[in-house]
Amino acid sequence: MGNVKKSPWLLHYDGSSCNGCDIEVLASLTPIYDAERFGVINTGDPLQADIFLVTGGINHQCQGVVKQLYDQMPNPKVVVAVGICACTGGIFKETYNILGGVDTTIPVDVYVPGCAARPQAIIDGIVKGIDLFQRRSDERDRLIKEAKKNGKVTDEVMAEIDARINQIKVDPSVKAPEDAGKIKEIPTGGSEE
Amino acid sequence: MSYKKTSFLEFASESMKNLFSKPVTTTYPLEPAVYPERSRGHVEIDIDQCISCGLCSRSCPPGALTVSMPNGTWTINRFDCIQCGYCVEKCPKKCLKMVPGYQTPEPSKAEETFKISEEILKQRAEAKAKAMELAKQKAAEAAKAKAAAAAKAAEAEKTAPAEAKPEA
Amino acid sequence: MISLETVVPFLICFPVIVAVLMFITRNSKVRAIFAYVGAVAIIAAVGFLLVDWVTNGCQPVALFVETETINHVILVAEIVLMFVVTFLCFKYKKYWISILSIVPTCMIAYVDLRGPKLEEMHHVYLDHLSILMCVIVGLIGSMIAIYAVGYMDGYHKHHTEFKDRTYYFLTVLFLFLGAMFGFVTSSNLLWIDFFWELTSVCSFLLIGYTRTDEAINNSFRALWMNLFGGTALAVGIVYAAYVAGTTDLQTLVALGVLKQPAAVLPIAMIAFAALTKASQLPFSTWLVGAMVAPTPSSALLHSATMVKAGIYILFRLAPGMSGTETGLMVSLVGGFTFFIMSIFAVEQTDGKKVLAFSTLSNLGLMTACAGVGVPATVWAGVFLMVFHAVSKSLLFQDIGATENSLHTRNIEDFGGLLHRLPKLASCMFIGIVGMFLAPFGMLFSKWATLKSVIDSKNIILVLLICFGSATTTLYWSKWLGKLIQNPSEDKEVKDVTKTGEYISLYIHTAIMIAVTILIPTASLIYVNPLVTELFGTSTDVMSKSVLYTMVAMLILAFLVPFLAYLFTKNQPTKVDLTYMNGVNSGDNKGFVNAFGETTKMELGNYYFDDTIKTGKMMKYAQIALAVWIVVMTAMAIVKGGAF
Amino acid sequence: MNTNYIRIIAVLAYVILAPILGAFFDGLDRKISARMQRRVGPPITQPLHDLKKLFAKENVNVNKAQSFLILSYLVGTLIAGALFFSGGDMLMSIFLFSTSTMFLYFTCMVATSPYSTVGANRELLQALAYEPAELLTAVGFYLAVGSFKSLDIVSGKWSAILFLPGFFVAFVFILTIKMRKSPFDESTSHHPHQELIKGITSDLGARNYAIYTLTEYYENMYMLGVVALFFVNSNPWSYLGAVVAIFVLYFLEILIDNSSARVKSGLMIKQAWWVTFIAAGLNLLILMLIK
Amino acid sequence: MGKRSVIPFGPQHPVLPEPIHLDLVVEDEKIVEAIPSIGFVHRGLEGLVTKKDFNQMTYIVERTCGICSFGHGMGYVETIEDIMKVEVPDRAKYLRTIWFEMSRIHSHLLWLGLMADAFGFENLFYQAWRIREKVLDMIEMTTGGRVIFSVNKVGGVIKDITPEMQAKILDDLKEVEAETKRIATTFLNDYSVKSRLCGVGILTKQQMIDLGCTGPFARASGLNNDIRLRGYEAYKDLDLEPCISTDGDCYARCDVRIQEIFQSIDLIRQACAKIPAGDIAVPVKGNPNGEAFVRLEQPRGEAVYYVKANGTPHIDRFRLRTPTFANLMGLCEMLKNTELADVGILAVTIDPCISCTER
Ligand code: SF4
Ligand code: SF4
Ligand code: SF4
Ligand code: SF4
Ligand code: SF4
Ligand code: SF4
Ligand code: SF4
Ligand code: SF4
Repeated sequence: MGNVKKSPWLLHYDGSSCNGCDIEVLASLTPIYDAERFGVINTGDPLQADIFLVTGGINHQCQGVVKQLYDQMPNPKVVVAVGICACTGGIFKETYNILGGVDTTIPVDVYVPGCAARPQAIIDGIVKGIDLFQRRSDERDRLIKEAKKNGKVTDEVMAEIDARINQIKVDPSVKAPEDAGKIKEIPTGGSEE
Repeated sequence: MSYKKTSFLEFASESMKNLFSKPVTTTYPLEPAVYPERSRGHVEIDIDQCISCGLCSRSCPPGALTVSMPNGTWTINRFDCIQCGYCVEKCPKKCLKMVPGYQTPEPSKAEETFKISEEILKQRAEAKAKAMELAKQKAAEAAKAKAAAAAKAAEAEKTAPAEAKPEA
Repeated sequence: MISLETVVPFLICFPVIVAVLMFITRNSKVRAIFAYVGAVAIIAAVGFLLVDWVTNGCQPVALFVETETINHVILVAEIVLMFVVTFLCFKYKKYWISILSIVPTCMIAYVDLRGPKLEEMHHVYLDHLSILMCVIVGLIGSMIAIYAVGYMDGYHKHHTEFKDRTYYFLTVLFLFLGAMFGFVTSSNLLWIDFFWELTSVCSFLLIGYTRTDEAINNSFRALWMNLFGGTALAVGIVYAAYVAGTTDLQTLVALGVLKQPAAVLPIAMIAFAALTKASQLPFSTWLVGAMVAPTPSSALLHSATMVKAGIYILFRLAPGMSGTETGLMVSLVGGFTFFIMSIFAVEQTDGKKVLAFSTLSNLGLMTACAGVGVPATVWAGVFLMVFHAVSKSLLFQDIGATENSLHTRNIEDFGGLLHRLPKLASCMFIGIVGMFLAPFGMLFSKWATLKSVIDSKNIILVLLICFGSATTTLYWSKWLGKLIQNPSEDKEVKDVTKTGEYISLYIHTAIMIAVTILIPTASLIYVNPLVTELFGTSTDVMSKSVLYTMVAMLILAFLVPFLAYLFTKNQPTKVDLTYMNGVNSGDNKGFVNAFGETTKMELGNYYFDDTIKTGKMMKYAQIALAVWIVVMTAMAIVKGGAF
Repeated sequence: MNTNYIRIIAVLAYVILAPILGAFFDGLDRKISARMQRRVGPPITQPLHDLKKLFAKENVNVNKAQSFLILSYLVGTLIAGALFFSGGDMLMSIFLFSTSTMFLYFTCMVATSPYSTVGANRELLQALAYEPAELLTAVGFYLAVGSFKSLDIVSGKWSAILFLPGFFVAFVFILTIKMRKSPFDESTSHHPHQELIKGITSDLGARNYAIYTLTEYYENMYMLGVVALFFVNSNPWSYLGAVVAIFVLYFLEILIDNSSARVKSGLMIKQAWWVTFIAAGLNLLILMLIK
Repeated sequence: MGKRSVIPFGPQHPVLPEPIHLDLVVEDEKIVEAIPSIGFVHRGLEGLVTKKDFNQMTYIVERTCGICSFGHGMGYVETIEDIMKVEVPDRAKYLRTIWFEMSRIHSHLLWLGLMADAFGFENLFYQAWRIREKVLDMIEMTTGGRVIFSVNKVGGVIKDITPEMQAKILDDLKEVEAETKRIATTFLNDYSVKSRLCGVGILTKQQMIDLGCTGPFARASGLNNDIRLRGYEAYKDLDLEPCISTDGDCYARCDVRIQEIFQSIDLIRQACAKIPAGDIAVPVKGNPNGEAFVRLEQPRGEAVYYVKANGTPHIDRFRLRTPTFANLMGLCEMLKNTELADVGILAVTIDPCISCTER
C-alpha cells in the first residue's frame, strides 16, 4: 500500500557516546546536509518514530532505556547504529562499564561506521534504513491482507506479523551511493606525515 | 545592566535574505562528496609492502587489526576502526595510508582481509630461504674464518702472545 | 378544587410546619420519613400550583388584597426575628451587627403602623417569573432536602469532631424553603422585606452550623452583609412609601419605567440590596465564607436558590433600571464580578471553593443581564439562572457525596475519579460539562447573553464577558481533565453514597439533559412570555438557525464520541508505555529516578497561585467596586432629582 | 433553495478540500521555512507522504480511550468548521471548536503521562490566550454586519475589514497561537526541540498523530476562512483579495515563525490579552460610537 | 496537597543532546525541586590505562568528548610531556593553540545553536550550525577529522599547517566573523530571545566561587578565571583579555560566549602571524615515570588532567576533572524556583558536556 519511504522519522538516542557522533547526527540535519530533503524529521517521540538512530555503546544504565524506546516504536521500524561505539563498543568496548555495541540490546539493521561517523555516512545509513523500512512496510501490509482473508485480525496475529517483518534484512543489492569521495581542490600542501 | 538595545523580529531581515539566496545544501548523495586531501576516511594498505610485523595490530587502540604472519594476511574490521591513524604512524614499512572516503554503512560488520599475494609470499619465502642460506653460508664462512683466525691466532700467539686479546 | 389562593399559603406555611416537626423529632429514622414526605408534598404542591396556574391561562394573578391580619402577623414575626438576631449577636459579642437588624425592623414597623395611608394593593403576585422561581425552589429544594438526610448521616460519620445536630440543620433548611416561597410570591415590599430577612437569617444559621471559630466568623460576615442589604432595602421601602406612595413592587417598577424621579432611589436601594444577596462585589466574601457549611446548604442556599433571590429581584427591577445609572451600576458590578471571580476560581484547589467562585461568577453574569435590562438580556439571564441552578445544585451535592467517600474535596485528589467512583464522577462530569460546553444550555445562554449585550452596546460588558469566558473554560476544563486521568494511586474507594443522595443526583442529571434538549420549546412557551410580561414587548432571541446549531451540538457531544468509540473499539492496537523519556519503571505508574528507585507518577493541574493572589486582589476589587457603587448610586439619586 | 445548494457545496468543499489545502499550506510552510534557513527542504508534497506513512503504521495507544477521543476531536472540528462554512453562526462555531478542543485535551489527559499533561495544561493556557480575541472577532462581525452568520457576512456590501481593522489585528495575533507557531508554540511545536518535546502530541501513536494532523489542517483552514471573511463581500473580486490576503498572512506567519524564539506561556497570555484588549477594544469602542 | 507534578526530564530528551536525567518536581510550571542523575554515558575511560599504553591513551582520551576532543588530547599529552620533561617545539605549540581556538569557536557556535534550539528558535540554530560547518571544514582540511582531530602526540603534533592552508583559514575566518556578527545581533537584541534570557538563572559572583563553577559560565558573573592567562602553549605570546560580564544571567552567558568567538578568531590571527618555522615534534624515547597535573581552559571552563606513571608503558592512573562536573552544581542551584520552560535553557546555559563529565 503506502509509499512510506518518503517520510522516515528519526528517533535519536545517545547511548554512551562521546558526543562526537551525536553532534554529527545533528549536523546531518543542518543546512549543509539537510536530511529533511528525504522527508526526515527528527522527532523526539518514540511513539511516532520510524528509524531509531543510536549513537554510542551500551552501558548498564542506558540499556533499559534503549530497549524501552525500541519497544515503544510502532512497527514497521528500523534500527541504525551510528558510529563505531554503536557498532561494536569501539574504543570503549574493553572498559568495565560498556557492554558493547547496540546489537547487544536490540537488533540492529544498519551499521554506520566512523569515529565520528560523518554526516554523509549517516545520510547513507538512513537511506539504507529507509529502503528496509519500505520493504518491511510492504511486507506488513501484505501479511495483514493475507491475515484478513483468513479471518479476524487480532492483536496476537498482529504481533506475529510484526515479529516476522522485523526479520527482514537489508537487501545487499541496495548500494549506498558510491563514496569514492573526490578530493577537494583546495590548497593543502599535501600530507606530510 | 549591560543589555543591548531591544528590537523586534531582528532576524526577519536575515530570513528574507536567506529566502532569496541559494540554499547551501549539498546535493549528496546525488553527487559524491568532496573531501580535503587529509580527510581521515579509512585505512588503506599496500599489502604487498606489508611484512606482517604486527606492530600496527599491537598499537591499534580498539584492536581493529589482526595480522597473521604465517598466512600473510592483514585483516581490518572497519566497524571497529576509529580512524585514529596510529597504525599509519607505527608501520615501519609505511605501507599503511589514511585516505579520504569513509567506509559505507552495511547491514553486517564484516571484516576485510588482505592477503599478501602468493607470488610475493613465494618470493619472500625464497628470499627468506636465500637469506637463510646466505646466513648459513655466512655463518659457515664466519666459522671458517673464525677457525682460520683462531689458527692464525694460535700461530701468532706463539710468535707474539701480547696481541691475542681483541679476537677472543 | 385547590385554588391558587390556598396553594400559595400552603407553600409558605407547610415547610415551616415540617421545620417544626424536624426540630421536635429526635429520632433520625422518623425524621427522615418526615423529611421525605415533606419534600414530596412540596413538589406536589408546586405541581398543583403550576397546573392550576396553567389552566388559568398562564396569566399573571394578583392575590390577597385585604390582608390586615396577615400584615400584623408578619410584622410580629419580623420583630421576633430581630430579637433572635440581636440575641445571637450579643451572645457572640458582635454587638454592632444587631443595629443592622434593629434599625430596619423599626423603620419597617413604623411604616407599617404609622406610615402614610397607602392605596389598596395586592400582596401576592404570580406571573411567569415567580412561578418559575417556585418551581426551581420547590424542585431543587425538596430534592436537596432528601439528599441532605443521607448526606448528614455520612457527614457526621466522617466529621466526628462536630456535634450531630442534623435535626437543627433540617429545621432551618425547611424553614428556609418556606421563606423562599414567600419571597418569590410576594409583591408587597413589606412582605418581601420580612422574607428577605428570614432567608438571611437561615443562611446565617446554616453557615454557623459546625460552630467552629471559622464557621462563626463566616456566618456573622454573611449576616452583616445581608443585613446591610436589608437595611438598604428598608430605606428604599420607607422612601417608596413616603415619596412614591406605594410599597408594591410592580407599581414601583412601573414608575421606574416611566422614569419617575420618585422611583429612582427605591429602585437603586432595592437593587443594591439585591447585589448583597446575590453576593456581588464588594459583598462576595460572604458567599465564599459560606462554604464552611455542610454541602446541602451550599447547594440550596448559596448557589441554587437563595442567592438567586437577588437575581430574581433584579429581573423584576430590570425594566425600571434599563438605561439608568442604577442599571449601569448593576450591570458593571455584575460584569466585573463575572470576570474577576472566574479568575479567582482558577486558583482554587478546593472543589467547593471552585464551585463557590464559579457561582459568584455566574451570578455576576446574570446580574449583568438584569442590569442591562433589555428583553434579550433578561431572556438570556433567565436561562442562565435555570441552568445554573440545576447544574450547581448537582455539582454541590455531588462534591459533598464525593467528599464523604473520598474524605477530601481537593480537586487534585480527584485523579481518575471516573474509574474510582464511576457513578459520582459521571454525574460530576455532566454537571461540569453543563456549565460551559456545547451542547448544554449554559453555553447557549452565554451565546444569547453576548448577543444581547452587544445589541445593548455595552462595550465594557462585552469585553468582560469575552475575557471572563476564557477563564471560565480554563478552570472547568482543568477539573474535567483531572477526572479522566488514570493516576497511579488506583486505590479502592468505597462509595458510601446513600440511595437518597443518588436519587437526587440522578434526577438533577436527568433534568439537566432534559432542559437542554427542551431549550427551544421552553423559550417559546415560557421564557418569551415571561419577558413579555416584564417588559411589555417580546423578543425572539432564538431563531431557527440556532436550532440547527443545537442539533449539530447534540450530535457533536453525544453521537460523535459514541460512534467513534464503536468505530475504534475493534481496531487492532498495541497498548504502549507512555512517553517518559525512556525511563518508565516498567509501567506507566512511575519512572526510574535519580537514585535508581521508582518515583511514583504525580500529575498536577495549574493553579497560578503566583499570579493570582485571590486575597489581595479581592480586597482591591472590593474597594474599587464599593467606590463605583457609591458614585453611581449618588449619581442616580442626583440625576433622578430625588433631592 | 439556491443558498441551500451553496451551503451544501461549501460544506462538501470544506470536508474534502481542507485537508488537501491544509497539507498544501503545510508543505509550503516547510519549503519556505527551509529556504529561509538556507536549506533545500522537503518536497512540497511532504505532508501528504507523512500522513500516508503515519496511517500505514501500527496503531499504538497508551490508553485505549485515546483512539476514540482523538477521532471525536477530528469529527468535532469537522462539524464546527462545517457549521461555519455552511454560512452558519460564527459564535456558535467558535463554541463548537472549543468543545472539540476539549476532546483533544481529554485525549492528552487520559494518557496520564507527564509530557502530555503539561502539554494539555499548556493547551488550556493557549485557549485562555486566544479565546477572548476569537469571541471578540465574532462580536466585531456582528457589529459590522449585524449578524453572526458567515453567510450574511459574505453577502455584505463592504468588506468587514473596513470596519474591523482592530479586530483583524487581534485575530492575526492569535492566529500564531492557534497555528502553534513560534513564538507561541507552547503546547506542542512542529520542531520537537522544546522543553515539552512533543507536548500534547507526546503520547499519540503514529496513527493518532495522523488524525491529529488532519484535524489541525481542518482547524487551520477554518482560521484562514475567518481571515477570508474579513475581506470578502458581495463583489466577486473580493474573493481574489481574500486569497491574496491569506497568502500574505500565511507568509507573514512563516516569517515570524522563523524569526522569533518561543516565549514563555505567561508572556504569551499577557501579550495576547493586551493586544486583544487594546486593538479589539478600541475598534469596538469606535464601532459602537459610530453605529 | 497535591497539585505538584513530577516530570522525568531526560535521558531521552531532544533538548538535551546528551542523556542526563532530572527528576523535576513542579507546581504549575514552577520548579520546586530538581534532582539530577547521571551515569547514562559513563564508559569507564580512565580505567583503560590498565589495558592501553600511554601513546594509545592519547587517542582514547581524545574520545572523552567529541566537542573538545582536541583539548582533551592536548591536556593529556601535556601531562605526559610534563612528566617526561619533553620540550615541545615552538611551532607545535602554536599549532596546538590554533587548533584549540578553532575547537573553541566550533564549540561556542554549537552552543549558540543548541541555545537557540532550547528557546525554540529553529532558524537561528540552523544558522549557527551552518557557520560552524565552515570551522569544521578548516579543521578537516588541517587535521583530517571533523570532530575528532587526532593530531596530538607526545612530543608535539602529527600534522602541520601549510602556508596555503593558513591563508585559507585566515580568509575563511573573515567570513565566519562576519556571519557570526549577523546572528549575534539576534541573540543579543531580539525581543523574543531576550524575553527568554534576561534575568533567567542569575548566579552571583560569590555563588560561582562557592559552587566552584568555571569557564564562561562563571565569567558571566564577573569571575576572572580564564586559565589561558596561565600562558601555556603559545598563549604567553598572545594578547588575551578575558571576556567578562557581570549580570550573571543567561543573557550574560550568551554574551560572554559570543565575545569569546571573536576573541578566538583574533587569537588565531595573532598566532598565524607569529607562528615560527621549525619542527612540529620531537622524538620521545622511554616511558614516563612520575606524576603531573595540567590545567586547561576548555571551551566549557577549567579542565584538570592528572597522570601518575610508573616507568612502564602502562601508566598507573589517569584522572580528568571536567568543567561540566563543576558547573553542574551551578545548574542545580539555578533550577530552584525557575519555570519548566527554563529548564532546557538553564541546562544548556552551563554548556553541559556529560560525556566528558562521566567519561
Ligand atoms: S564512534 Fe567515536 S566519535 Fe562516535 S561516539 Fe564513539 S568514540 Fe565518539
Ligand atoms: S586507524 Fe586507528 S583504529 Fe584504525 S586500524 Fe589504525 S590504529 Fe586501528
Ligand atoms: S605495521 Fe605495517 S608492516 Fe607491520 S604488519 Fe602492520 S602494516 Fe604490515
Ligand atoms: S565511582 Fe560513582 S559509579 Fe562508581 S561506585 Fe562510585 S559512586 Fe558508584
Ligand atoms: S564537554 Fe565533554 S562531552 Fe562535551 S564536547 Fe566537550 S569533552 Fe565532549
Ligand atoms: S571522591 Fe569526591 S565525589 Fe567521589 S565520593 Fe569522594 S567526595 Fe564524593
Ligand atoms: S566539558 Fe569536558 S568534554 Fe566538554 S569541552 Fe570541556 S573538557 Fe571537553
Ligand atoms: S572522582 Fe568524580 S568523576 Fe571520578 S568517580 Fe568520583 S565523582 Fe565520578
